[in-house]
Amino acid sequence: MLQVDLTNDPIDVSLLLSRVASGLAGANVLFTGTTRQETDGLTTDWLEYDAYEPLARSELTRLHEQAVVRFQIVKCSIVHRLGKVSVGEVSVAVAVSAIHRAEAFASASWLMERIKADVPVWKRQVNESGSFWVHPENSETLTRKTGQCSREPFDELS
Amino acid sequence: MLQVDLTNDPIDVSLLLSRVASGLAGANVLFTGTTRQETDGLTTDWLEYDAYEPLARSELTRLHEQAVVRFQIVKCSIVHRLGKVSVGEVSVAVAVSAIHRAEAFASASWLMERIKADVPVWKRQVNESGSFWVHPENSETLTRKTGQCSREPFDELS
Amino acid sequence: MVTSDDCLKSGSTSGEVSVKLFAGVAELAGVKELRVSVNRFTVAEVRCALGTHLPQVAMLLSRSAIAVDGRYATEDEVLCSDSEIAVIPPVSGG
Amino acid sequence: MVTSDDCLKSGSTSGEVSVKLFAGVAELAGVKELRVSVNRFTVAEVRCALGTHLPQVAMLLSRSAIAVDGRYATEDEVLCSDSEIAVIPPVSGG
Repeated sequence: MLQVDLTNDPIDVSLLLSRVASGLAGANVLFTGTTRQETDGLTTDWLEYDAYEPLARSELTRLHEQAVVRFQIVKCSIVHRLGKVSVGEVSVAVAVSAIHRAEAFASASWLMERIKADVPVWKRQVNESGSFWVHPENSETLTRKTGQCSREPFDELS
Repeated sequence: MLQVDLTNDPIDVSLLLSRVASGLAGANVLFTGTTRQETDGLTTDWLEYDAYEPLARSELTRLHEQAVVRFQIVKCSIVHRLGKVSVGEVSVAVAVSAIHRAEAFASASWLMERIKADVPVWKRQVNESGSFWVHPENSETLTRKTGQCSREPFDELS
Repeated sequence: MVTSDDCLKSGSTSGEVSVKLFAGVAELAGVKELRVSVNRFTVAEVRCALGTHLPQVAMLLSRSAIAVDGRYATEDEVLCSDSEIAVIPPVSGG
Repeated sequence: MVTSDDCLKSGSTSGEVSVKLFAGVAELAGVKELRVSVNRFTVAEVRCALGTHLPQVAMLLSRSAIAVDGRYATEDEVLCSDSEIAVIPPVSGG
């Protein structure tokens, strides 16, 4: 069974919880992100998610592996939805199981932080007056990887 | 619908999630405590939970109200199971919804900490070699409320 | 009907109260509820009476809280003769 | 078949590469994929070529990462002519 996934279908959180269930675990945390009616004073009718799928999958897999090692959790499953996600529907779900609750909370929180920084998924906010893609100004991870065009004179002549 | 509950039946976490669902919320956290196969090197066949129900319900209600005010969460629901809880089954479930994820994680974590300190529920660990009630040595909250018998001479004579 | 006046009066006289026991305390005592005689109707007095009648629970009792009428009580709290009194050993829910 | 030798050679010669665009970058460009001419087969050169061909994306491009063959790439990374190149504007999943 896939431990990380991207899907166009509604996310089944019960399935996610069953994926991380284990007799070794005493603590289980499920986080879900859901579409809000309102963001920064703007009404949202729905969100639309797009992804660069191969990189998004490999980043989710990397984060999954890191979380297991870093927090010594028992199991972990992550699903991000793509396409149209209406108000109240789940866009992302992270489930973790751990021996004790401290690691369960810490790992789920860390995973959400990294997902929002590292995984190439974008949302478009749509309401009756229009739509726009969301590209946060303070995108922590990408800052390290971005660059300016800095052609040297030699290049211009070549 | 009850936002806090004690029950002898298996806990329906989907119901719990639906209780806290809200178009105002962008972040939802579900915590479940499950019976582990092993605790401190001892095998557990099942746990058995008992409660002083009226006080347990009023403490859960108080914690629910405090969490809403303290963390400005949207909704919150807490259920503790009583009776026999087999390995892998859920003994306690806390669901919260919040505008952003920081409050969702912080409130769920705080609630579990307080539940484990304040709510009069006890577990008995059962395995093939016997059973025992668990009464933690470092019970934070109760320490403040306990006392020694300190009869004065006058009392002894009365 | 018990009024607060009755409670204040009962605070100065001896009598019996019912006490609920749970978990390890009930197991050690062998009962889930019992009546104990008290010299005064206070929480501290109930604690002393329980320790005397059930020496096997004394140690766990010293780590337990006492609840009265569904609230955690202080040691000097005054009881009514029909107060619901419960011994709350260290909790282990979750 | 492209070997690493071919890649090193292509690093010193001009040519064309395909670039995938997403979200706000694709919206501003009006296309989800395009071919651009580069003077050198490096990530930095692709960034410059895109900024020249699509001035409307220059600002968002400067806040974007570049991925090559499904990995985040550094500016000096050398490309093959058939590398899968993608512009990754600030992400907003979750």
